[in-house]
Amino acid sequence: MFFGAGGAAALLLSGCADRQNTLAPHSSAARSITTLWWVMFIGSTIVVMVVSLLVVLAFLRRRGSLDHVEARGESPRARNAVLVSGALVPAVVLTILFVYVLTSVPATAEPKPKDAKLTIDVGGKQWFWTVRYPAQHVTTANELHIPVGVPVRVRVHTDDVIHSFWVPELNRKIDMIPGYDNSVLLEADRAGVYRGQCAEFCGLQHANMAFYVVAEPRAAFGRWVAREQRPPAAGAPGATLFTQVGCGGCHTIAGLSTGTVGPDLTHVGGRMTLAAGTIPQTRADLERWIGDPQHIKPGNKMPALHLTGSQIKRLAAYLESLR
Amino acid sequence: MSTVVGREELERLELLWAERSGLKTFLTTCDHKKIGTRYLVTSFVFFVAGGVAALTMRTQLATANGGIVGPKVYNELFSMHGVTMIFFFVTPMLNGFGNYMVPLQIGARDMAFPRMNALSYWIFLASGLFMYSSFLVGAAPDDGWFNYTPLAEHAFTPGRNIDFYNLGLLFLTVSSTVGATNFLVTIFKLRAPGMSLNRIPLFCWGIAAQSFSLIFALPALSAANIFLELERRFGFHFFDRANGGDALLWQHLFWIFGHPDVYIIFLPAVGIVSTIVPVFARRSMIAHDWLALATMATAFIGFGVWVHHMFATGLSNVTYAFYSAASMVIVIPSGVQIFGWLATLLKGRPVIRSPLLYILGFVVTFVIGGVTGVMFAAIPFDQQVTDTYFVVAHFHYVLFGGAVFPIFAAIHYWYPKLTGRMLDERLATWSFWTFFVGFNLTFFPMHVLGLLGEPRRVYTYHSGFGWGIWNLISTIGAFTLAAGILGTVVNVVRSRRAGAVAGPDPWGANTLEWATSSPPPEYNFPSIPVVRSVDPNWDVEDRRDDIRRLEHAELTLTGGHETIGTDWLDGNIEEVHEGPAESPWPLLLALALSWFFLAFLAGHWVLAGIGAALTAAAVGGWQLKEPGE
Amino acid sequence: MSEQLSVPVALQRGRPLGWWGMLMLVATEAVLFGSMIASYFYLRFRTPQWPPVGVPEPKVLYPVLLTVVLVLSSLPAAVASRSARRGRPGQAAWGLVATLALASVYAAGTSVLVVRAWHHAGAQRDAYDSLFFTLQGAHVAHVAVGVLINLFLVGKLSRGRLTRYRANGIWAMSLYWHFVNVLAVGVLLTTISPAL
Amino acid sequence: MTARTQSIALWFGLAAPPLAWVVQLLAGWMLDEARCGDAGMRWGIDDHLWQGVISGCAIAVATTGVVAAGSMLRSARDDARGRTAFLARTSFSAGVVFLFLTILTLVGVQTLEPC
Repeated sequence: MFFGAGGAAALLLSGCADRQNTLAPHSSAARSITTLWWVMFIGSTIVVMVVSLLVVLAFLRRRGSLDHVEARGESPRARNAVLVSGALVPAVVLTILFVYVLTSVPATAEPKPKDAKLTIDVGGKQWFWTVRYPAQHVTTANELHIPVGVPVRVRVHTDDVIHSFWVPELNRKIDMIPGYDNSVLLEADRAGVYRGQCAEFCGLQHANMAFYVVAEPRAAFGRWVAREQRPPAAGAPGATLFTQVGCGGCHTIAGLSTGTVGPDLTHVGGRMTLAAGTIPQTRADLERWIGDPQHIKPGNKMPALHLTGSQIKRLAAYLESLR
Repeated sequence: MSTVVGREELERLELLWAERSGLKTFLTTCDHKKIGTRYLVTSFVFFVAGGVAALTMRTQLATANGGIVGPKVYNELFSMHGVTMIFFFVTPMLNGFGNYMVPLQIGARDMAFPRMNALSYWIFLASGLFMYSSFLVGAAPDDGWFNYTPLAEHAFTPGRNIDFYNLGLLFLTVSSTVGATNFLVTIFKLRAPGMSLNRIPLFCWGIAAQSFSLIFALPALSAANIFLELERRFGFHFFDRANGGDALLWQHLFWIFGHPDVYIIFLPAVGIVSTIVPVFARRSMIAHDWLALATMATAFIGFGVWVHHMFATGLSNVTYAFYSAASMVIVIPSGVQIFGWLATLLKGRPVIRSPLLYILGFVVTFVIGGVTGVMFAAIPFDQQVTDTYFVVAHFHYVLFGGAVFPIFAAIHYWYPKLTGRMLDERLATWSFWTFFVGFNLTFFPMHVLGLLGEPRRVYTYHSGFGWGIWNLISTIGAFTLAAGILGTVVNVVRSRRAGAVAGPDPWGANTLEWATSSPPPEYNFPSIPVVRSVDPNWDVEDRRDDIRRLEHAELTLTGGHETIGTDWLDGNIEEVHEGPAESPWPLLLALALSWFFLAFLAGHWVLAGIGAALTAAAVGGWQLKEPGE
Repeated sequence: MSEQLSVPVALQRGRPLGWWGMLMLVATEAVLFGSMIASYFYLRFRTPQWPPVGVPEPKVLYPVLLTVVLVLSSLPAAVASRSARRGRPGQAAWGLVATLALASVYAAGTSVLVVRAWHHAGAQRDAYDSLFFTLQGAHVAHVAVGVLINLFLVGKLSRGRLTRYRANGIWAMSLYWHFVNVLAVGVLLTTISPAL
Repeated sequence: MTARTQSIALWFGLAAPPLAWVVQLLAGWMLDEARCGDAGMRWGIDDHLWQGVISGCAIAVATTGVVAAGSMLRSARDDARGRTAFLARTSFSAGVVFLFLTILTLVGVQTLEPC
């Protein structure tokens, strides 16, 4: 009875607030998992109902007394009923479920290089994501753009501990383990923004290690790639301050600095969020972040540089200009 | 005891076995009943500690962007919540019931190795304090209870946190292994005459299956802990990819222990359910033989399913097929057990009392946990919802539902035997319903949170995902659950004096512990009972024979701390075993080991060497006093 | 079927409880070493070059000879156990001393080999070395514990009578000893496997 | 069946099916791990064939175990305390479950693709 109520609530929710909702699939792979879920959910509800009914029946039986023993020894008929209902029926049901599961595994299996038109390398670092498009020579962070309806092979690796790349609405999660080149297929069947989050505990800021997958029509994707390939204008006002204050030691901006401790900032202005989905892309948040990153994301590797108000404002303006 | 011979035998037994109360006896006793009670009390204290950690986390997560504790403290809280509940509460609590009840249920006077029994307790206490002392130095384990590498390596967790974890678990493993050995030898060698294999009580089958799993699962954890400690402290390489190691080696070694461990937690609880159901159904257990088989089969298959914890690591699908099939088939033994209990209740005349309430709550809760367990055997669905709150919901339904419900049933069922007093039924019923509602309010919403994509082990979350409402309900549920538990604690404390006098057999039960007084004397049975069925206490004429045997001084074993040894298959008498009464060596050995582990943790190798020498000396001292023959 | 239970029936002696307890310890240690040896082969399958480049093949001759010596020590251990059970303290003592001697030879020889290998290149270089030293170190530790138990039993025998309790002790020790020897063969085959 | 062969049949019936499954699991997993690992040993024999051989043997051994336990079901009525009948019943039931498990594993392993 509890299960039914919960299920109904989940149904209700599959419609709205579908930010990371496994019940609102937007790809064939995610749909096959959601279908598998609903099949198993219905079967489970039946089993729970049957057992709950039997428990209620036990409640309603005529009560015995503690000083009288009803019956001793085995009751062969009841024992056979137990073996049939407890072993035979589950065995049959499980065999059917197992075969159904086996047929649904290929839909979410790791893609072969040949069956994807676009490959993206996503790297996990303690507590953000490096994103590289090898064929297009594009390097960015915390955001993936993919063309709608095109099978994209996301190759994952980690530069430190185990993370897990997971976009609930597009496909299953895949762990990023040192020495294993795992990959997962993303193929969004309609344009939209899909949020993903690290799903393997990876330390202090595991909770703030999110990323976005922007599925857009082919033309828009092409424009995005072109924009990402264009190096930023040299000699912009904040650039010297950027290197002078030491940001260049950790961050890469094409043509200006080559630091790799932090994410690539070449086109940080064009990203939807900052600090791996922790804060939105607004001037105020960017200034707050540059001023005291440890307050927003305690334990992350970016120190507070004790800059003056004006330095922070000039840096923020410069970074926002890097579209 | 009308006859003179009977009274003399009792006085002689009293003289041989009675223990004065006092500090000396407290520190040196090897009586399985005193040690069992201590296990129960100490592990309940750890339960409260783990519960406080849980309530803090639930309060933090009640709303989005909760800021009560920072990430460092939160990571320590959830790691220690897991370690405490699994290693220091549920297994020791079930061992506490096992320690107290196994010798009584098989008609023995004590465990096979009484001093090792005391050693198990002292090392359990010492390792618990060792692990919790990490909080004092602000370095509690903070990489989760399964502590994956490379995060757990020195490079990413440089403090002493994980050394506390490794050494604390190695320390506790000594206690668990010694305890498991003790249980197995006791159950298979010290049964009452006539108790052949098919007449072993189902609770003892649960403890035997648990001990079998402990013996064969713990060493995998010890190997992992030894490797990780060598890697962290001395620069060895086992898990780091750059030097020929492999991060998944830790996951394999850990989960080869990890999954059998969850059956180690579940099987004695199943034994408790199989003990309580026949008593309150007023009928022998239906399909008793198959329930005993189901307990052992669950333990055995439990060793072949561990990779279902690693479905998302990108291994070969053929490998996953092996473990997915085994994870599906392990449902069959549980299915037989559930329908066995239900059939027994439906064929009998149930008497609804507080122990049975918790059992019925267990059945409903465990079935929900069981069906979600089957879902995790389905590879693609597991890859979608593993490491989310859906798995948190699942394992609380099968571990809290599967073990803590039976533990509370056992508290209500065996309290009269331990204290001689009855618990207050009205308060117990109120506590149960608060407990049951609180449990479901806490953990059922987590299914929805998992489906809505909330990863586990996040110290905070943003608003806008639809997670807020379910987290709030879960937190309210957590406090309701705590209230239910508090109700039972009040009941237990108050009934020590206020409870009605229970007498030897308030429930009219079928197992041997109800054939002696409550609480039983140190020698348990005036004369060793002779068993001729699987429900010995319902064989009234046999129990009268026991009294007649006492009056003829047969099987009263008044030659010392003696108990009967029988062959493991048919229960024919083999020999009389002489056991030690009191001994200081268990405590001294535990202290020596504590010295060794603390020195090792602190890195004082010379002190650690001395500790090792002291341990060897204590083992030597253990053997000095030999039973005169 | 009323079974007639003669009480107390003639006591047939099964194995002592201590022997069953030792069997459990042997099972636990077997799984511990099994896990370590499985880890050795697991990592070996995962790396193409085993042993890694620049690491010499493991020496075979001396380890094999030493293991043969240790395996031979099972004979006097068995003799000690049987004669202890038959109540002949003299033979039991000699059996224990012979076991002790052979074990000491093995322990000394292996320790020298391990220490020399350590100086050559420590365990910190690669997983291959780490596994080698962990396996060898753990096994030599188990042999040392066996030697200590032996010394303790010989000390007891020399001072007092051969009571049934002490006979059981020797019986349980011989079980542990046979296990340590089986372990020696397992560890040997694992550590020299790259050279086979 | 003499008492001696009865006892052998009983213990074989109890031990064979579980051990057959353990061997199937370990051998099959090691084969797959070796084949997919970096040091993937290529023997040139198709994997489904090797897995089929391993699983086939396991199923055969498990079946003989179930038959042995089954043969003991009827003839184990005589002992007073019912211990032998208990062992026969439980060995047979366990054997059937483990046989089912080895078959299910074979189905799974043959259906899915390695690496």
